[in-house]
Parts: sequence; structure tokens; C-alpha cells
Amino acid sequence: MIPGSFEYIAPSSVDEALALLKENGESAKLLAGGHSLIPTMKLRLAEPEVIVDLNRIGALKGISESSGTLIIGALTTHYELETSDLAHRKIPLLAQTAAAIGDVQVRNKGTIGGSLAHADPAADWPAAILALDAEIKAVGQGGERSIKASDFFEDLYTTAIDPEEIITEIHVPIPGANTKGTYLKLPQIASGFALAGVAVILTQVENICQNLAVGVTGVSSVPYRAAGVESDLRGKAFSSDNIAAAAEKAVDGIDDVLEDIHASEAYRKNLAKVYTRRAIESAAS
Amino acid sequence: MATLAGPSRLIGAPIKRREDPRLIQGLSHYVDDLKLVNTLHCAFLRSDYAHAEIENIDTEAAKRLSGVVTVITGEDIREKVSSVPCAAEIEGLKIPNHPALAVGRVRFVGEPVAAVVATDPYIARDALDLIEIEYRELPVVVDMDKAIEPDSPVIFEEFGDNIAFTMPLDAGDVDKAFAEADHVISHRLVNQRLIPIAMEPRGVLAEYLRGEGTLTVWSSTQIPHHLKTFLSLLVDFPEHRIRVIAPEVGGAFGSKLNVYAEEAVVAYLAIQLGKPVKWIEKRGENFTSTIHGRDQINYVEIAVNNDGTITGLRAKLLANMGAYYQLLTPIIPVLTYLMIPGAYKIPNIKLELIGVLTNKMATDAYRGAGRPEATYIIERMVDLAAQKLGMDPKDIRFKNFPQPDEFPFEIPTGIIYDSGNYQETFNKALGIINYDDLRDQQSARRKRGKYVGIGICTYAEISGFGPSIGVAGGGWESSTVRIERTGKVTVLTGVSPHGQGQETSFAQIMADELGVDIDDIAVIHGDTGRQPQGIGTFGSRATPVGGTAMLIAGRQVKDKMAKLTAHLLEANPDDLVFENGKIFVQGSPAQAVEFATVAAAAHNAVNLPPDIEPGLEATHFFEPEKFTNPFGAHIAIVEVDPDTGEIDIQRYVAVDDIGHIINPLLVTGQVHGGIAQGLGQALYEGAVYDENGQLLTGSLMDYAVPKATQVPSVENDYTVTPSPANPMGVKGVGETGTIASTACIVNAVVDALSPLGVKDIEMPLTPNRVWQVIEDAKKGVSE
Amino acid sequence: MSKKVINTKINGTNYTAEVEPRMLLIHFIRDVAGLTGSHIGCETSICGACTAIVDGMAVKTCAMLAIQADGAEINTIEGLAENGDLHPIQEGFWECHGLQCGFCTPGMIMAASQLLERNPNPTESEIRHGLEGNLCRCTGYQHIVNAVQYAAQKMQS
Amino acid sequence: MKIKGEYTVSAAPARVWEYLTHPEYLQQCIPGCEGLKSIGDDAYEAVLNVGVAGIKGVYTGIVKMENKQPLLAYRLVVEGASKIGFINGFCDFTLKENEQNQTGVKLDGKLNVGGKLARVGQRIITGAAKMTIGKFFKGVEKLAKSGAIPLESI
Repeated sequence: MIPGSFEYIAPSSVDEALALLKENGESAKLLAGGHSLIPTMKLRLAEPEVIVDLNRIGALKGISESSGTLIIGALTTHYELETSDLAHRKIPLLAQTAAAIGDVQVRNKGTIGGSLAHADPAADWPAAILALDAEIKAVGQGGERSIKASDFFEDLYTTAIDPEEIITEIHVPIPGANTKGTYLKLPQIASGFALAGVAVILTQVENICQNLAVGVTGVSSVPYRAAGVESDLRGKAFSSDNIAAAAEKAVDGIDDVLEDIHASEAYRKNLAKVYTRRAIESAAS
Repeated sequence: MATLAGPSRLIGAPIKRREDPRLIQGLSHYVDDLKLVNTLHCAFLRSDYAHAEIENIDTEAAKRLSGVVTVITGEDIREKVSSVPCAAEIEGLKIPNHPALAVGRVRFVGEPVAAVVATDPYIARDALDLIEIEYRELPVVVDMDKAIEPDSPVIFEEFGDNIAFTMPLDAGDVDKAFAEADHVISHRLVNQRLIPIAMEPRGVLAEYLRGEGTLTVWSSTQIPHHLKTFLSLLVDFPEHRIRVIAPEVGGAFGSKLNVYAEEAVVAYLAIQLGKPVKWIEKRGENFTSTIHGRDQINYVEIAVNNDGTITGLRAKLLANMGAYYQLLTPIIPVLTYLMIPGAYKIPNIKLELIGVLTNKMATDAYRGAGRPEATYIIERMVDLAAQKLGMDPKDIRFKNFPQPDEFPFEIPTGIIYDSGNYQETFNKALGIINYDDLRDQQSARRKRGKYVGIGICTYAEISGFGPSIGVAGGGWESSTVRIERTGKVTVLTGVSPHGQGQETSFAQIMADELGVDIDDIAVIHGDTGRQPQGIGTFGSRATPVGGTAMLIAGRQVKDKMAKLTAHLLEANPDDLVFENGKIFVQGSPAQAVEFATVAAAAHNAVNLPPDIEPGLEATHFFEPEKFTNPFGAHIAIVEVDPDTGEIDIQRYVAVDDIGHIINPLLVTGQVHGGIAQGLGQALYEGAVYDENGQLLTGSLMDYAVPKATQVPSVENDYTVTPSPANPMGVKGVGETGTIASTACIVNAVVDALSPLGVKDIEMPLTPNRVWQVIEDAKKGVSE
Repeated sequence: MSKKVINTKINGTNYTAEVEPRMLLIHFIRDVAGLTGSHIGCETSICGACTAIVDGMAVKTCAMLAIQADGAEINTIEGLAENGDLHPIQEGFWECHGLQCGFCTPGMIMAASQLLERNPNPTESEIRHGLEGNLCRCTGYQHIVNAVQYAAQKMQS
Repeated sequence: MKIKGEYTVSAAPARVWEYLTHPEYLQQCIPGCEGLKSIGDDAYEAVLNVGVAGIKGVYTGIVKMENKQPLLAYRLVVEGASKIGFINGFCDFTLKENEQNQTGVKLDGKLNVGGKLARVGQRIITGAAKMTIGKFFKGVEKLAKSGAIPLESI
């Protein structure tokens, strides 16, 4: 319940934060919403020497639209996304995913950037971010770069972000016409994290699948796009049979399915399929 | 809503609680909210190993940390703090020494090994990281079936094996019953280990005043009086100079019906250091080192005839004690043993109860304590029998109930059920849920591919603990009722409520008895300095035993007051009526004397009748002659999602009979909470240890306490069969919900999956487990 | 590690103190400001007993550093009643027997206040979801739901 | 926790055997290994700095090799402790030449985790173990690709 000692700095700009990361190297840890980091510190599973609190950097907050893209500041809270008028109008999947995270208090404080950087394999955002083909903007000592969602998650709790980089924005292309999305998950009842979470974005014209993107979280140590499902259904009619057949491919090629005291590997595989089927059915209906 | 017969104003009324204003405004004081000047803070270092020799402990670096006052280990206090107590008395029980801080060897993960005292809780925590301990690992015993094998490693070498005790019972002619039965149904049932998780973790604050020679201990406990006695023995301090206060206590469910090592160590440290010492349990410690509940494996057989009559029951009950005993550890499964026939007439019963030592935290009383296990056993077996016979589970229950005119009804384990009408209660529940239509609806929905199940649990339980012969440390309760000079009424009770609301319900009883305004009554509890004697709150005993003690004490004061009033009014005491704060001769309310006037007269003592002493105070110790036996019928409708194993509870009906009801609001609250906990066992909760004795569910991230979205709304109703065990005819309601709901939910889910041939699912019925059972059933994998 | 001076306003009163960066906000509220109505029920920021409103948002104050609340306005259970009049949610909990041991109650009430502020007329399911971040071991939640419904009705009229 | 897996290394068994058993190579491949000091027959004192999700621990302990059947199989035994918990376990490695210059390595073992890590880290442990093994074989593959040769023959 009591963290170890650390120095605390709350920079007011990204540049200042970057300088602090450079100065302190691996001993520094970025603090965003804090819902993963602070409990870990209270249990003394983590004892960073320096905490760089990003919450006072106004530039990292807010949601805006620019040339067909929603630009979400990394420090935007889940609650802001859940209730954002812009998100609801342009990409309701974002609001829907935000609403599925943890509980009210967690959504009030937790941030999309913090969640992505932490890369919990059962977090909710990765599914949607993958399905939406978002890009993650990060700045480091060498300037800004953009990372595709599909390149972002590298391993368990491991992302493409370098230790001295900071996520600044998430750019989410606004899907075109006839496109709908859904996020469905089965939470682990104690923690609320996903045993399986599936985000679907699909474009349909006269019941034919023009395009489909399926992001899956909670199932594997790295969230992934269910490419087999996507290609199977593309061009086909959204019939129950077609959807069910495609959903069977939800774990194709996934060789590191998670297993723990809450859910076996077989069960997670099953959930991935069932929730994929249901998410597609829901979005296609 | 049922109420006590007769002209009463408050008994039976849904009075809102008098304890609430302080609680809803954040103005109450739990142990951690109490601040004494110069308080030192204690933290415990605990074993990470389930079974190991302690080869070395190095506390030097911790002692050198600025702000650390002292660091002690088991060796430092082995002569000064005696064994953590167990009050159980069972023939042949092997009782191990239970040091407050481990000496030489640790036997479960979470066992306290060293204690740090510092000026600040942050520093105390820092110091824990500076203590170095070298362990040598020993073979770990976790599995009960293996633990009782002759080749198992042994936890206490002096015992030779891991069998704490065995307790046989042979009533009737069981072998004959089984030989003659049309069917014998055998099953292995597991009652998994649970963690109580009172929302307030434990906490202790102790202050020793050298000049006065007094030790005051504030502890989050259900049993302040027992704690006082045991602390005096633990730290060798005269009992009459100890005062134990249970301030606001944030839930307990049995987990604080105990005397813990930390209470002894903190008291010891306060005496040694001469300053107040406080320890507040962290949730992680609460998981590893506060008692757990349940954890039985039961091998059960029942003999049943074609008409559904159950003629015999045979069972071997393995009960996991953990590594050491806490206060009542070995006693808890004895309640399972005593209550095993549940609500049914089963004439022939043969049991063997085996207490098993393992390298885990001790089990002890957790809401229901032994009785949910018994209910689970019999209610699952009855359903299995019905399934086998192709009988409606409703019918097999009616078939085996005792008839209302058979009460008091003795079951073969020796318990005499006080009163009951099981048919009435069950019929009421069946009516509310519209059972007859329900089975038709179920078949219709099944045809549409839905997995719908109806679960029934008709239970009878043992409550109102109880006659002293059946309660370790005494089952009586004590109360003092005092009418102050101003006419205000002070009720002192030995029960120690921690959420149950007796400040309200007891005041209702006393207001009716004395005819005064409820606001003129204060119910005081949880302080051995104010209420000299008491036992505490557990086993659904507060109202039937503590309430009765209070009622009788109140009547004694009232009698005295009547005598005095009769003297003042020149009337016959038997003709007096106490009403609305006045006392008058029946039929002459105009000539009333104020209650407060009589109270003043008793204290002024200038005009007392010759045989009356000054003052208005009476103390009564109530020793119940028998237990009370609440009963009821719970019915649930569930639907199982066959693709994912998720369970949706669509309706839950609870009809309970707890005798007369003092406050229906509070009673329903108890039933709701009980059902949530029982349902938690059925669906969500389970303490998982791995084969090395590591607790894998050591936080609320992995151990699922039900959330608001995870429990259904319950439809409650009651029948009233008064208990003859006490003058109010009350039975107690604290545990009924927990006792009934676990089996009810499991029966419903098994019923839902019965078309697949499913006969049983091990708890908790997590989606994963249910899905696996469905998959196996579909593949024709037999159990 | 270097201590820092922080200022917060809790229930309208300013509190200034020098704190270690590692001090949790719940410890600041309880031990520095002396407002012990908010409780500590877990270590993993699940139970919600420490819920308070920080700058208008219900947060688990055990998942926040005190130093992060520098300059913040905080509302705790102690500040909910005005001039001795209970808030309708407090009233609802009292009327509907929405509490037993009371330990989770302050956090539960603060979470409920956020819920009703955002959704003045919630359904039962919305109430249950809105209180998902707060554990109660005593009530089975049914009377808590009733309490929030009572408050919703009262606050609308 | 059971450890099971199969990895393919782009080198002949003779080389892979070296990578898997020679302390210098082991040190290169074991993630976070900050030192491997010989303390006897195939036994080493090790310092491992490993972790995920900011949950880092410095483990000091012992690494041993047992039941060596050169080029075919051996058992790796590890035990280590840190402030946040302890680990111990073993893993049997079985090598098999799949094709020319390609070796399949089969893993079969058990890992025990204790202490705080076990109590509160359930969500992480299994994945972390898999990840660590994955990283180990990435290291081995890197050696194979770089053509590192058996140290004895240098």
C-alpha cells in the first residue's frame, strides 16, 4: 500500500518531459492515468526512481478532427472518449470501447496513451486501435515518428516505443460510408480485463462485406488482427453461416494464446471465435 | 410482513437504522480512524514460503533505518507471547503450538515472521524490505487426499501424520439401509476454499498506560470480551486491567471471530515500548493471513428408494484445517457433520469427519461456517437422486420433509430442530415463482435451444449459537439495561455488531418493552469497559441470544420500576401500563406518571418502598436451552450461454422462515447480503493455491468479490414459525442467505445443462468451467 | 527524496502541507487533512472505498499521488451534507438500508453522486454499472440500487 | 506452471548444443543475465535482471545443468530470489536435427513462482515466462545466424 521513494517531476511541455527521460534514463517512468503504475508501485513490484507526471502537459489532451482523421491526445481519458460528441459522431467504436474499460473511476482517470504504452495483453484499446488502423505518434530525442497500430504491439507489455520516447497522439482514420463497428468482450470478473475482446469494423454494401477489420485482445500475449477472418468474409454476404465460418479463423496463426487461472488456452480460443462471430453479427445487423 | 403478536409499535416495523447518520457522513471511527498522540506503527514481514526452515534472519539493516524503533522476531518473543489460541475441544484433537511470530519453521505463505515498529507507517514498510531471511524449503502439503496418505510429508513431526482428528458417527442401521435401497448414489463434492474479504481489513491499536497499569486495545473484532481474556493469557497481563474496544467494525463474516497473532504482538509491543502501537492490515495480508473459509472434500453416498424416500446417508468428510488452528478451526466442519441431513428425514447416517493439516492459511468461521457445506452436500445429493429417479426435484423434497406436527424434530446427529413448517415455506416459494408453469416454460425454451435451469434449495440450518455445551467459550449472552436518572435508557449488550444493525433492532425491542421513545434508548456495544461481560456476534446469535438477554434484563428493570410506580401511585404493579413515556394504571391514562419522573425517584431514593434498592439497573445472562433452526426455500432460474459458459440469473426467489421478525428492512438486508456471498461461492470465488502452497489469488484482481453488476435482484418473502427457544420467538437471520444460495445456484446450472447429461460442475462455476463441462458433455466425455 | 509543498482545497477548506512525492492522495486526505470518512479497502485500486471527487471526477484516491492533487479541489463524504442537511443520496442510503457495516459507504455514495450528476434518471442496469468500481460485501447491492433510485427521484423533484 | 514449447534454430545440433550449454553463450542468450559465475560442475551463480510491465526484479540465484547427453538433451535447473519473489524450476531441452543445419529444440519443464509475484502477478507470470523463453531462443537464433562457433574450437 506504500510505494518506495522516488523523485517526482511534472513537466509542462513534451520537450521538458523528453529532457527528463534523457536525463534519467531507465530509472524514470512516465505517469499518465496511473491505474496500472501506481498499484504496481504500491505493491512494490515496481520501484522507479523518478516519476515524470505527464498530466500537466495540456498539449497531450483533447480530441480533434483533421482531414478525415480523429486526432486524440495521448492523455485523453477513457471517459472523455466515452462521452466525446466527436467520437460518437465519427467513430462510435472508440466511445464504445472506452465505455467497456474497467469502471467509472478508472475511465475518469485512465488515458488512452497510458493504456497503449502499458500494452497490457488484455487491455481493451488495442483491439479497437488495430481494427481502426490507427497510427500512434511518438516523439523522442530524434523527433517525431508515426507507428502503425499493426507494428505497435511487439510483445507482452512491450511496444515499439523506445524508453526515451513519449506517445503524443493517436491518429484514427474516420471510416467511410456504410461502415460500422462493435467492441464486445468477456471480462475477467475480478479485474475487469478482457478474457477476450473483439473489435470489428466492417463496411457493407447491400449485405456484402466490402471490408472487414477484426482486432482481438486478451487472447494472445500480443493483440492482433484476425487476418484469416477478414479475408474469409471479404466479398461474401453477411449470412450467419458465412460469419460463423469466418469467425472460426479467429485464432488462426496465433501460437501464443494466453492461459492463466481464469481461462485456459482452449477457452480463450473459443471466446475469440464466439466473440468475433457476435461482434461481426452485431456490426452487420 | 409478520410481526410479534400483541400491541407493539416498533417490533416488526421497518425502522431505518440509527447507526446510519454517522456512517453515511463519514463520521464514524474504524480502528484506522483513531489517532492517539505519539502512536508508533507496526508492520509484519511474512513468509513467502509455504513450508521452510528459517535458517537465518538478519534484522540489522532494518533496525538501522532512521525512524525504526524496534524489529522483533519469533525468537525474541517466544518466551513472552504464548501460543495463538484455539478454543476447540474435540476428542483426540492434535493441537500444534502456534507461535505469534514463526520460530524455526514457517508453515504457510503469509505466516508472520518479524515485526517492525517505526514512527511512521511509510518507514515501517520500508524497513520490511531491509530484513533478510534465509529459508531452506521443505516439502509442501496442499492436497487433502494426498495429505492423509501414509507417505505424505508431515507438517508437524511430533504428530506423525497430518490428521488433526477424526470424528465418526453411526446412527441407525446404515448398512441395512444401503443394502435394501433401490438406488445408491455416490458423489465426490468439493466445497472450495473462500476468502472472507470484509471490506475493512483487520486493525489493532494498543495503548499501555504505565502509571495506571492498564492496557487498552482497539481491535476490529467480533468478540471483544473473548479477546480481552485471551490477550491476558497471550501477553501475561492481568485481565482486569485490560479493556478491549471494538469500535466501528467494517464487516467480518466470521473472519474477525478470532484472536490473531497480530493482536498479541501489537499489545506486547505497546507494553514494551510504552507508546501506542497501531497495525492496519493491508489487503494483501488479509488475503494470506486472515482466516479462510470452507475447503472440504466430501465423499457422499445416499440410499434412495424408487418413490424418492431417502433411507440412508454415508459420507467421508475431509476438512482442511490449514497449517495452524485459529480460534475455532477444527469446530467448523463439525457443524457440517451435525447438519448433514438438512431439511430431510434421513434415519440412517454414518459419517467420518477427518480434519487435515496442510500448508495453507487456517480455515475458520466464514458466514455459514460448516452449514453451507452441509446444505451443499445434501441439496446436491437430493438433486442427483431426483435426476436418477426421473423425479421432479420439488417432489423428492416434499417426500422427505418432516411433517409440521413432528417438531421438535430430532435428526440422527443429535440436533433437535426447534420448530418448522417446511411445506408452507416451500409452497410459498413455489407459488411466487409459479413453479408449475415454470417447468412447461422450461421445456418450451429448451426446444428453442435455450439452456434454462431451475434450481431449488430447501434448507434447514442451525442458528442462534447457542447452548454453552455447543459453543466453545460459552454460548450465553449478557446484557445490562439501565434507566438513567433523566429517564434515558442505556442498553449495554455483549454482542458486538459490525453492520447487523442491533443499535436499531435492539432499541425497537426495548422501546416496545418500556413504552418509551426509541430515541431515548442508546444501545452500547463493543467495549469491555462499559459492558462487563459478553460473548460477541457470530452464528446468527445476536437477536435470539443477545436480544433475549436484553429483553429479560429490561423486564427486570421494568418490574422494579413498576413496583416503584405502584408505590408512588398507590396502585397494583400488575395493573400498570408503560406507554408513550408514561406509566399509568390500565384504563386511567389521565393519571399517568412520567417515565422520567419515576426514573428520577429511583435515583433520588427518598421515597422508595422498603424492599426496593435505589437505582434502575439490571443485568441478565441468558443461556439458551437449544439452538434455533431457521429454514426456507430458495429457487433460482438461470440461463446458460452454451457458447461461452456465461450464466445469467433471471430470477431469484427467497422465502425464509426466521421466526418472528424485529425489523424487516434489516432482515431483508441480511438475506440479500447472504445470498450475494453464497452466490459468490457458487459462481465467482475461490482461493487457489498452487502445489507449492503459493496463494495465486492474492488480490482483488484475481479473487472475485461480486460486484453490483454480478448479483441479481432478489424477490424476498417470509413465513413465520416462531422459535420456542426464546421468548421473542426469533431464530436469527445472519446466515440463511449464504446457506441457501450456493446450492440453489449450482442446482439451477446443473439443471440447465442436464439435457446434455451433465450431473455436476465443480465450484466456482466460472464461464470457463461451465463451457468445458458443456464441451466434454457434447463429446460424450463422462465425468 | 525531496518533499514538496502542496495545496489542495478539500470540501472548501484549504490544506497546505509538505509531502513526500510517494504519499498517496488517500493518505493525505485521511492523515494530513484528518478526514477519515474515505477508507482504504485494498491495494490494487479495485474496491473503491477511497473514492472522492477530484476536480469534478470520481477517482480512487489510492491510485493517485497527493502531489498530483496540488491545486485540486476535492470533495469527500464529509462535505456532502450541506448545513447539516443530508444530501439526497445520503438520505436514500439511510431510507433504503443501503449500508450495513458502512465501510464501503462513503466511496459508494461519492461514486453514486458522480453517477447521478451524469445520468439523473438511471435504469437499474445503469446504476449497477455506475457502481462497478465499488465493492460492497454486506448488502448484495440491492438496497444500494434502491437508495440511488430514491435519490434520483428526490433530486429530480 | 508447466513449460512446453518447440523452437527451431538455424544451426546444426553440435552448434546449438554449444549455444545452450556454454556459459558464455548462455549468458548472452538468457534475457537480463548480468553474470554467470562458475561455482562447480555445470553450476553457476547467476544475476538476472528481468521483468515486464515495469515489474523488474534483480534475481540472484543458481543455474545448473544436469543429465547432460551431449548433442541430445540436458536439464537446466534454475533457482533465484529477488525482493518481489522467487522462482525455481527446471527445463528439459531435447535437440533433434530437423534438416541440414537446422535443429529443433523441445522444451519440457516446470517453473515455480513464489512470493508477492505469485500472489498478485497472476495476470503476468505465464505470459512473462513464455516471453522470456521466446527471447532466449531469439538470442540463440541470433548466435546461429551470426555463425558463432563452438567456443572450444576457437
